[in-house]
Order: sequence, then structure tokens, then C-alpha cells
Amino acid sequence: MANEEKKTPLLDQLEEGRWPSFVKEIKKAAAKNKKAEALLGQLELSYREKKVHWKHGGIVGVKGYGGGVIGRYSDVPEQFPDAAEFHTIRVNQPAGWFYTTEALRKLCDIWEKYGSGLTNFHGSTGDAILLGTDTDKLQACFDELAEAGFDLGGSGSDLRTPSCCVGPARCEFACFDTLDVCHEITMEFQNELHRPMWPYKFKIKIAGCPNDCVASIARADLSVIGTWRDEIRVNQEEVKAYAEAGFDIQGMVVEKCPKKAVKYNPETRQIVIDNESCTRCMHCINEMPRALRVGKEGGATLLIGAKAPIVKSAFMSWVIIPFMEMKPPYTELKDFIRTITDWWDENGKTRERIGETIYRLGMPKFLRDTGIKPVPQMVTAPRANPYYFWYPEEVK
Amino acid sequence: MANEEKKTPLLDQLEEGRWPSFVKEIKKAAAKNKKAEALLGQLELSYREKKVHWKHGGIVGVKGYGGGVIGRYSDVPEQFPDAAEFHTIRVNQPAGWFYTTEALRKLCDIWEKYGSGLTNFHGSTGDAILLGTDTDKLQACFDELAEAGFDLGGSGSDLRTPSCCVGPARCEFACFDTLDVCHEITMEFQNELHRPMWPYKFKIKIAGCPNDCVASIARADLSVIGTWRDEIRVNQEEVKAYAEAGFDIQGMVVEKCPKKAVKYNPETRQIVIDNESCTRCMHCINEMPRALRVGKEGGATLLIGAKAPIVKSAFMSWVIIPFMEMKPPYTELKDFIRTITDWWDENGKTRERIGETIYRLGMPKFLRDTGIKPVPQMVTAPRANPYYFWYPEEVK
Amino acid sequence: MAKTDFGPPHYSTLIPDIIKENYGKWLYHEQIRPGVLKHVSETGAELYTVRVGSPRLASIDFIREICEIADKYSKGHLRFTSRHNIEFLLDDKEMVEPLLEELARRGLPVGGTGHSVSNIVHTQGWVHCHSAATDASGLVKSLMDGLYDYFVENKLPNMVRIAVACCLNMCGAVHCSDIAIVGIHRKPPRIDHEKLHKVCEIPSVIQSCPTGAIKPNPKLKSVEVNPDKCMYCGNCYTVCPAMPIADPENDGVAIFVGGKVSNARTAPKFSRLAIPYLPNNPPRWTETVEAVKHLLEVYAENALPGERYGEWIERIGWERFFKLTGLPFTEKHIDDFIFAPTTFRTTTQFNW
Amino acid sequence: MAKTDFGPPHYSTLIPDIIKENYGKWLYHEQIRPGVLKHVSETGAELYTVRVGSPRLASIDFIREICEIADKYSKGHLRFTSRHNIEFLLDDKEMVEPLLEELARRGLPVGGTGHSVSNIVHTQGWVHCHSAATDASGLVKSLMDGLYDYFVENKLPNMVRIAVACCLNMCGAVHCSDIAIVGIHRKPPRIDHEKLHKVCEIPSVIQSCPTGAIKPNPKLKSVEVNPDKCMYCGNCYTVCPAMPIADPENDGVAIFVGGKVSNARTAPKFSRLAIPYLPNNPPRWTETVEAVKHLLEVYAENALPGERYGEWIERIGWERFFKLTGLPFTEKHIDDFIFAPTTFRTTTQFNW
Repeated sequence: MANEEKKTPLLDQLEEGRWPSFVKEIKKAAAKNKKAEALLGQLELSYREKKVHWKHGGIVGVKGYGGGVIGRYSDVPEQFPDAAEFHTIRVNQPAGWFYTTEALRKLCDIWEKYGSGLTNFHGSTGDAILLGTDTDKLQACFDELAEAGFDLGGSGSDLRTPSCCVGPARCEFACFDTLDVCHEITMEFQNELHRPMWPYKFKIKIAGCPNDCVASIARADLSVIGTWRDEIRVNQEEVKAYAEAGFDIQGMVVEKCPKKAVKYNPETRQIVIDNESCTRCMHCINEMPRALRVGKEGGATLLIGAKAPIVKSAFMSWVIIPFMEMKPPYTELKDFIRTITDWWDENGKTRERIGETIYRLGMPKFLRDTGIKPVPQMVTAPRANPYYFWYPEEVK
Repeated sequence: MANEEKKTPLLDQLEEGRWPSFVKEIKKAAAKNKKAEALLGQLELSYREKKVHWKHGGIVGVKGYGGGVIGRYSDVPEQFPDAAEFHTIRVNQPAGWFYTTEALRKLCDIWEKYGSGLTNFHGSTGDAILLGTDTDKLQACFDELAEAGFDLGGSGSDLRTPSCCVGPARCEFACFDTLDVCHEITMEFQNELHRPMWPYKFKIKIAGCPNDCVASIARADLSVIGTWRDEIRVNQEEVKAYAEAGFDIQGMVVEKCPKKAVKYNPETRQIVIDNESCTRCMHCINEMPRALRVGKEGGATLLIGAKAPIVKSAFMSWVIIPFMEMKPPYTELKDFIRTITDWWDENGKTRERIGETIYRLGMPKFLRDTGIKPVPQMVTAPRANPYYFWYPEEVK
Repeated sequence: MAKTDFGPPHYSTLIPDIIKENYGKWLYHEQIRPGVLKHVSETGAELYTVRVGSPRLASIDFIREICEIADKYSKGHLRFTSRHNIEFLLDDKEMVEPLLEELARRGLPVGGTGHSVSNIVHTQGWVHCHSAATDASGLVKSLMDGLYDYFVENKLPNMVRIAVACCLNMCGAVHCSDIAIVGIHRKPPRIDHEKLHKVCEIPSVIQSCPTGAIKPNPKLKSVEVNPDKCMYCGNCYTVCPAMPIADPENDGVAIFVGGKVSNARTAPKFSRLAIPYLPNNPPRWTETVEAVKHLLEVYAENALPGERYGEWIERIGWERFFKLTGLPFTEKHIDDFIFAPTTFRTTTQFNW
Repeated sequence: MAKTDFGPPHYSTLIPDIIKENYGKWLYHEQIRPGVLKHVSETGAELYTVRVGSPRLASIDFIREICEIADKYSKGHLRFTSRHNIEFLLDDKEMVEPLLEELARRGLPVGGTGHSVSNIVHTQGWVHCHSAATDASGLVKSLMDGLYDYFVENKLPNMVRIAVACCLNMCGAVHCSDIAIVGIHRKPPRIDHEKLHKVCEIPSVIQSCPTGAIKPNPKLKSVEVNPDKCMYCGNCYTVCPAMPIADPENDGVAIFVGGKVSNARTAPKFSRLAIPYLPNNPPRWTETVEAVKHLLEVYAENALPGERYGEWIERIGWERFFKLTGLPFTEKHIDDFIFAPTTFRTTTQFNW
């Protein structure tokens, strides 16, 4: 091993510094595992040449599944034969990314046996990522994962593994049970998650409040974001306490409210919220969590269509259902997911995200086809052009 | 005539009401002129049938000019032979739409002789519009107009008649001499104004301040809008006077300033303006014209590309030159107009406004080709996508 | 050979003396009463402007009539505004009242300044345009009769600029008006295959379509329109007379609101769809006049002092605009053209 | 037959008792010190969370190490955050200090809460992706070494979310981050005409191009790329391995700023181009680290308390952002893609 280490002068420089070093991690794995050792060598080559050395993946997988494994092959297998195959397994994370050490150790033991010993906790889709194994080890590895209670996540043109924020498990802002919704949706759509059959990928991310700690509005084809229909709960005693502690309620809350919906009386040290004007932006609640709470009548706003820039530009998801109750068994949500993915499946082109299909065919057609009711909450403003359609039944 | 009048029961209803009636106007003209009488009849037919009765115009004009006359033909000439030809003459208005009664009467006399006696003061391009004459009267009519000192305006794919606000003639907000610029530009580009040879129309509108009373930002391919580079002039005595008169300076000015650039001291009754943050939106000046004046160092912001919805959507014009001095003989402005129209002439497709050509080919290419320097004032924000080009000389 | 390219008369030959003397020296102005402005110069001179609404479509008799007035009260000088108003320019305060009395006698409305509805900018309509989907003059006359009090008085939160365009070509700043009324078609053009190849250039026709709905039909040496893509803009008819689109049964108007051109306080804004369709109902367009009055009244009741129409809506949000006006929100209100995604609400911030 | 479709373990079997007992009952929280949160329940229970930065690419030894810590201090329970942080969940306040000491001994950074730079969300880069234009892990390690103090302390006006994507596919919420670093190419792909028709579907290749730069070449049974239209996104390479685009000489990174995903106060925003190109300079990407530090410092000096990066820029305007940072504004900053006109400044309102 000593010789190998000397061969990575560039990567060695990344062992220095205060932040935990991934190079140390690769070296720890490399000390026990030939695939990890090969990765280290190939990565040093990339650093030397400023060039990636992986090839497009072929189709690899485990029995009964269409996704969940990403094939990865070295383009310099002659130099690094142990990295010739370096597949990734996506393991569907538990909702909220909670673990016991027992569960984590099981994953580690399995991965020590079948893989490189390298992982990501977690990948950006949400799954736990096991990085680097061979085609012939996939099935056995999966069988042991299954034994330990871990299923595969999504990959390819399927439902990607849903993920959610910490929600009611540890957050006072949660407007519904994000973990339960995430788990229930994951279970309901196991077939769509494991067998790619859609035009492209479809992501669902579930956030308990408008702070959106899982970035659903930027990343999810369907964003489920907590909100409430009633009033912000105010504890005036705690408002007073903030004022007494010297917190600048006028400057940090009242003047920053985007809808000018908060009034503060410095004499009585009380606040009044105009809930009709409030757009539930969380600002006042974020600033004074001890005094203000989200409303009691929680549920979710559903938004559709987010994606990264390729092809038609990045989209953020936009409001499609202003309010949906989130009560088990979440039938309305499940039906809604079926409705929109069916429409997309029928109308989408290959490698077209649902947001792009709607853009290409138009929101009016999408709404008409799916029976979703148009409401002003879907837009920040109505159209500025006069280019709208009339259907035969509307004209003479 | 009495019989004719009874034939317009629908239009007759528009003689009622408090607002001046165009039907009365047509009838006044019809009492003396057969073309106006025919127009009345045809218009009644349109009202009855809810349908227009004009056809596409053929090419008509006067010697030496390519534009300035709009051909118009009735599609029911057999019913209204006197409206069979009903051409419009566009007469280039004096800058600022100022007239002496002598000049106006001359126009009336000529139009009484050659046309229907109907006019628009003014059309939406800015010209005085003489509505309804025959092909064989055009030349003689123009000759007499020329004699009286009136030239034709633009029409078709040419420079349309430039127009301007009242400017320094009657407005304390004027940051430069809009009338002079308008007249000078009109004179400089007589050839482009009178001989259509561009991909499509090109409008120039000149406003003395950001209030933009000639709607240049909505309508002009080139909007020239007054602004200043120094500080808003404050007369603190007059500020005091507003306060004493009960004007709510805090509520109507300070709190409505979009950049929070105005501070008011209710004790001293003085205001302070943070001119570095000010974006010269005119709000405070509009509210307190006696106390506040535009800066001394006047000039114009040039904006490019406005147009109505067809084809690619409505555009408002956008900043292309943040500040240009407006001093006679306006060489910089004239050169700039040549530069951009040359580029458009070379790159534009038929019936493509310059804003659409720039949209199709990209602002970066337009700037590169014309040598106009990119500045952040051109955009409200830089691009959100990573889709930009590199030229061969920029890469290895 | 006739002379050409001599340009318009120079404005300096047409402006009154008081303006010549105080050109560029104006200090401030104020509205004395609706329709009457006083401008004060550095020199101490005072100019009085009296603004009068015109029917826009005017006979030479009308022009001569205002000349007569100008000779009597403003030394033979006057000007027009960009909104078809006439302005008498008086250097003598004493003449203002007599002028106002004369204008009242003659039935000419004085107003259009300050927080008013000024004269409506509009297009030619059935009077003189071949592509008009509605009349403009009749519609505007009906509107201004209905809105007369808003012209002669200042009883709105801010100025309201109304514009009418007789088709989607939208001549005039219709797309940036507080209230915009636009003539629309609602069915695809009919194609005269016999005539088309004789009078139209097929590539231009195809290129004229914003949505790519027109395809060549080589067999007929003509074109075809895909009815699922056509949204009846009529641009193909503008370039090709063999594709008539006018339809008395289905043509009508749409109403857009909230636009502005001024940079004052907020940036210029596009007008946005409020009412997708109202029937063409000449001569009085009752539904349209009622709709515009209603739109004005809701604004007058709810906007804060100084707020333009679009500023008011931006403050309260479109969801409340539709609630307050009682107008239905339909799929047609949601954009599906090029920039549609930039109008979608990519936030959870909204009102119920 | 192996079982399938059984789904992930149920979270209820993995959460600690204190969470089970207080699920949905949390009343409020506060940050005790950077990296340590206290959540208080309606029941009076107090939960202490200690947040620790991870290298993301972790060996099983590392995972076992944190399991060991969790067994000792948080009863065998822990969770991960969406930004690759580890959170130890303690029901005993007394254990917080000893845990912090142990983490310090082990060199694990505690922070990422409040007004800090949290851990960087990133992609696989050269470690495991075929389309990477830069490495992600090395770049992030270099960045976090440089920004370490911002992670362990709260010395910014608000939280700053940084993301790295190794190519324009921009996996992760890179397009809505306060600071986003994206691997870019700068020359069109090379085409292996021999191989292309064997391994690629030509229609898919053509459709993959955002700018329509790819045309079929029927003679070669291949495609051609128009270099004037190609902006090097690499999407064609993603669908067709015969069009390699990686280029050691010219690849590098671009930096975007001002995005956010939260709906708090202002709506979510896209990140926007600040620096079009910096070279790939492994192993330490010095230019990029310096640029990000500079961007952070200018923000820290100028933003008001509570302002996110993009909120600060929106208040002062991009023209002042470029002035304050000293970054050059170039033609590349001006959008020329589909929605470009909606980014143009259609107002005279700006700063000099």
C-alpha cells in the first residue's frame, strides 16, 4: 500500500486542511479494498489530466427491478482493472434520514462484503449511495440488503425516491406529517419507482412548511409544501419577552413583512397579524418562533414542474393545487399523482420532464385534459398576450 | 341629405351622450362631401353586419416617395362608389404637436379641396391624418401640402414619423430639448422616413423624463427618455411649504420611494435624498414639483426594441445606452441610430421588428456586432442559465 | 419636379410667444382644476393650459371651430396631446374663465388632467381599417359617454389610461394601459385556395404565424391552418388577403388591465387579461361599457391614494383582484405562449 | 424468488424515543451555539441536536465511527440532513458538552446552523460521473477548508447555501443556491462519425440540443454540430457517447449567485451568472476558492442583517453588485436563451 500512496501527490494535498477529507476516506477504504484502491489511482489520473475517466453506463441491475443500480465503467480499465466496473447501488433511505446505529452498521457490513466500502450519506436524490461494485456481485448484495430490510431507490426514467424534510419528528413548523406522506407515497408507487416506464425521471419532494428545507421547489416535478388555511397563532406573552430581550420587532419583523401584514404596538408590546393579507412566507415565524406558530389547519400546497436547466431552461415548480389536506391514507394526493403522471406519460416526449411537457403544450391544455380547476393562485399574473384558444363548443 | 341620415339608425344613436360625437363629425363632413357621405353609409353597414368593409390596400403614393399614403379600398364599392377609394395621407406633425390656427386652417382648406374633410389630430404614430381621398387626387393634394410647408410622414417598412412629448416648451421635467431632437432626427433621416427599405417599421419616440408621456417604452423601437446624472435639486423652503399645507410627505413620498432613498425630518421639515440609491423614478418630483426638480446634468437613456404582441409577444424597450448627452447637432445619437438600423437591416427577416431580431440572434451577438459596450444597466438580472458562448479567440 | 424631404414645419414657428420666452425655464406646475394647468417659469411668467377632449375622428369644421376658439382666447395658438386632446395655451389668467364658459356652451369637455380618465387612445376600427375585429370610434364614444365624469373630475386614486385596439395588431400602447380593450377573433381564418397562390407569398404567410399553425399545401399551391394551434391573431390575414378571419357571430373584444408606460415609482408594466371575451354589440357596446365602469369602480373603491391600477393589483395580488371584481378566472387567463413560465407562481406565497 | 417492492424501513422503527414521544408536539427551537439546536416540546421535553459536517464521500469506517459516537452520546440514534450533515439527537443536555469535546478531538466540525455556510451540496465529479467537467469532491473540500470559519461560526447576515455541480446537468438545487459553482465546457463536442451510428439514436441526439445546433449528416449516417449555435451544454454527449466534449485545456467552472429555495420573506430565486469562467486548477482550485471567499466577504460587509444573498442584490441592484465586487460585466452575463427578454431592463430605473 505504501507505494500506492506515494503515487497520489495531487490528491494527497487534499488530506490537508480543517474540513474532513474525502481523500482520507478513499484511502481508508483503499487500505482494505482493491476497488477503492483503483478508484484512488484513477482519480489521481483525472487530477493530473484534468479529465474524467468514466464511461457511459450499460444496463445492469438486479432481478425484478428496472432501476436502482447505475452502471459505471472505467475508460482506462487496463490501468485500473479493479475499477473496470464500478457500479452504484441506490438504497431507498428511511423517511427523514433517521437511522439507528444498528441499521447503519448492517449497511456497512453488507457493503464491506460486496463493494468498495465507499458511500454517500446521502446522494442528491435522497438515497443512501453505495459506490463501486461489480456486476456479478449486484444480486447477492441486493439479497442481503433485502434481508436487512433495505430496498432499492429509483433511477432512470421512473419515479425517483421521494424524500422529505425532518417534519413533525423535530420541527415545530411542520404543517403535516411529511415523514408519513413520504413513506406512504413511496410504498404506494413501488412499481413506478422500480420500473422505469415514463418519458423521463419524476421527483417528489415533501417539505413541511414554506421554508422548504428539501429544496422541493427547485428540484421536484411535484413539490408538496406545507401551509395552513387559518391564522398564525400568536403568543403575546412571548412577543413581550422578545421585546424585553431587546429583539427589534419593528425592524426585523414588521418592516420586513412582504405584505405589510404585521402591526406592532410598542406600548402594549403586542402584535396584530392581518391574516387575509398574509401570504404565509414564514418570515415572522422564523424570526420569533417562541411567539408565533403556523396555523392549526395544516395541509399542503402542491407545485409542479421544477427541473435543472437542460433542455428548456431551469424551472421552479409552480402552484397547481393551492391547498390539499394531508390526512392518511392520502387518497387525494395519490390520485392526483396518478392523474398528472398519466397525462405526462401520454403526452411527454422522451427525456422531457413534466414541466417541459406542460410548457410545450400549455397549462390551459394540461388543466383541461386533467380536469384540474384553474385558479389565480397558479400564476403571479394572467397572460399579457391575447393569444388564447377557443374550443368549438364555446363559439358559434 | 335628409334621406341619407335616416339610413343610419345605428350610428344615429352615437350622436347622443355628453362626449363629442364622431358621428356628428362624419355627418358634418358628409353634408359637404360625397366621400364622407359614402363613409357614413358603409360604416352603418358595418354596424349592421358587425363586420369591417375595407380591403387590403394596394400601393398608392406620390412622386418621389415610397410611403406616407395608405391605400384603402371598400369591399362594397358597388354600394358605396364614392368610398371605393378612401386613401389616408399621413402628414408629418410639427414637433410637440404645436400649431398656429393659420397652419391648421391651411391644412383644412387643402383637405376640403382634395379629401373627405375627415381627419385625425393625430394618429397613433403621431402624424396628422387626412382620411379618405382618391388615387388621382394624391399628387395635387401633396403638392399643395408641400406649398403650405407640410411634408409626408412615414408608413410601411420605414422609419415612422418620430414624435416627442411637450418637453421644455411647457414642462419643468424635461431633461433635454425633446422638440429639437425630434425635429433634428426627422430632418436627418428624411430618406429613411420616406422610402421604405427596412425589414419592417422602425419607431422613434422621445420623452423628456421618465414619466414618458409619449409611451415610448411601450411603442418605440428606439425610446429616448430624459434622465440626469447628478442630484435631484431640492428647495427646502418649498418642502416646508408642502408640509405646512398639510401634504403628507412621509406617507406619500418617503414611504412610496421604491429605493427608500428619501428621508424626511418632521421637526426641521427638510428632506434628504440619497442620490446614489435613487433610480430617478420621478415619484417624489411628481408629488412635490414645487420643491423638487430633476438634476442639472440632463441627457437621455436610450432603450431599444418595443413592439406590440404580434409575432413573438409584446416587448417593452430595454436599456441599451444608460446615458447619452443630448447636445446639438446630436451626432452621437444620429450615429447610434445608423449603427443599430444598419445591423437590423443586415440581420432582420421580413416583418421582424428590431427587438425580435435581437431576441432571435441574442443581445450578446448584437452588442458584439455593433460594438456597444455591455453594462449591467441593460438587464434587471444576469442570465440564470449557463448557456453562453465562447469565441475561438477566447479558448485554447 | 416637386420638392421632397423638406420635413415638417419647425416648431419654433408655431409656438406662442410665452413659450418662446420661457422655453426650458419652467419651474413647476399645478392643476388649478381638472383640465386646467398652470405652469410657472423662472421668469415669473404663468402659462395656463386648458385641456379639451376631442372625438379624434374630426371634420375640418371641428378643426376650424377650435381655431376660432384659439384665435379668441389663446392668440391663435394651440397644441394637441398624444391622447387626442386639444390644449389651449393662455398667457392671460383672465381669459381662463371666459374660455371655460365658451367651451361649456359648445359642449366641449374640459378635463383629462390629474387623477382622471384621459381621452382614450384608439385605432381606426371599421371606419378605416381592413383588419378590424371591432369598431374603435363607436366603442370609444360609448365608453367616454359612460366615463364622462371621470374625465371632467379627479375622483380616482391616480390617472387611468384607457386604450382601444381594433385587432391584435394593437396599434397604440394598448399592451401597457391601465385598461385596454382589444378586438379579437375567435375562429381560424378561412382559406380561399383559388385566390391564395395568386395574391400571397406562401413563405411569408407561414412565417407570419406566431404558433406555427400554418403549413404549406403544395397540392393546392396553398396553405393549411391547424385549428388546434391557431389562436386567431389574424396576422396571416394581414399578410395575405386570401385568409379572411372576420366573423360577425364570434368577433368581439377582450379586456386587459394593469399596464402602464410611466417609470414613475414602479417600472412600466404590461396589461394583463381580465375578461377574455365580450360580444360586439354596436352601436353602444353596453356589456363592454359596463365592464369598464365596473373595473374602474372596484379600483376607485379599493386602491390607495396615488396607486396606479397595476400597482394596486400588485399590492393585493391577482387572486384578490378576481375576488373583488367577481370576474371568473379561467384557463384562458393562464399564459401558454413563449414566456408563459415566467408568469407561473413559483412560490407558496399567495392569498386564499 | 427474491422479494421486491417492500420499500424502505419504516421511520418509526428508527427514531429515538424522545421523538416518538414528542412527534408533532414541538413548540419552538433555538440555536444554543453554532451547530447546536435545542427543540422544546409541548410536553416540556428538550431535544438537543448537534450538527456535524461530513465529507459526503465517506468510507464505511467513517460511518462506523459516527455510529460509535451515536452509541455513546445519543442512544444509538442519528440522522442525516439534506446537505450531508450528520445530526446527533440527544435527550440529555448533560451529554452535549462531552459530545462536542469528543467531536473536536476527532476533528469533526460542528456548525452549519443559523447564519452560517452549511455543508456544500454537490455531485460526483471525477469520482463517479462520466460527464463531469470538473471534480466536485476536491473542489468542495478546498472550498470548505477556505470557508471553515463560516461553517463553525455565525458571522454572515443570513444563511448561505452553496452548491457544486460538475456539469450543466446540474444535479442538486444548484440553480437556486446563494452561491453555485458549475462545471462547464467551452468548446463543441467532437464527433466520432465511425462510432456514432452504431451507438446513438440520431433523432434523440438532435432533440437533445437546446439550441437546435445539431443537424443530421445522412451521408455519414451521423450528425453535424453548428459551432455558432452550440453552447457546450454536453446534453448530446449524455445521450450519445460518440460526441465527447471533455477538454482538459478549456473546461472549468462558472459561478452563479443569489438563488434560494426558501419561500421565507421573498419568493424563491434562480442563481444568476456572476463569473463566466475560472480554470480547473486541481487539486486546490485556488482561483475558485478565492472568488467564493470574495463573494462571501462582499456580501458579509454590505448586506443588512437577515438579508439572503439574492435579497441583498435585489435591494442594491445588480449594477451595484458588479461595482462592489469589482467583477467585470460582459456580454456573457446577458441572457440570450428562451426567456431572455424577461431579464432585460424595461425601465429607466437603475443606478449609475
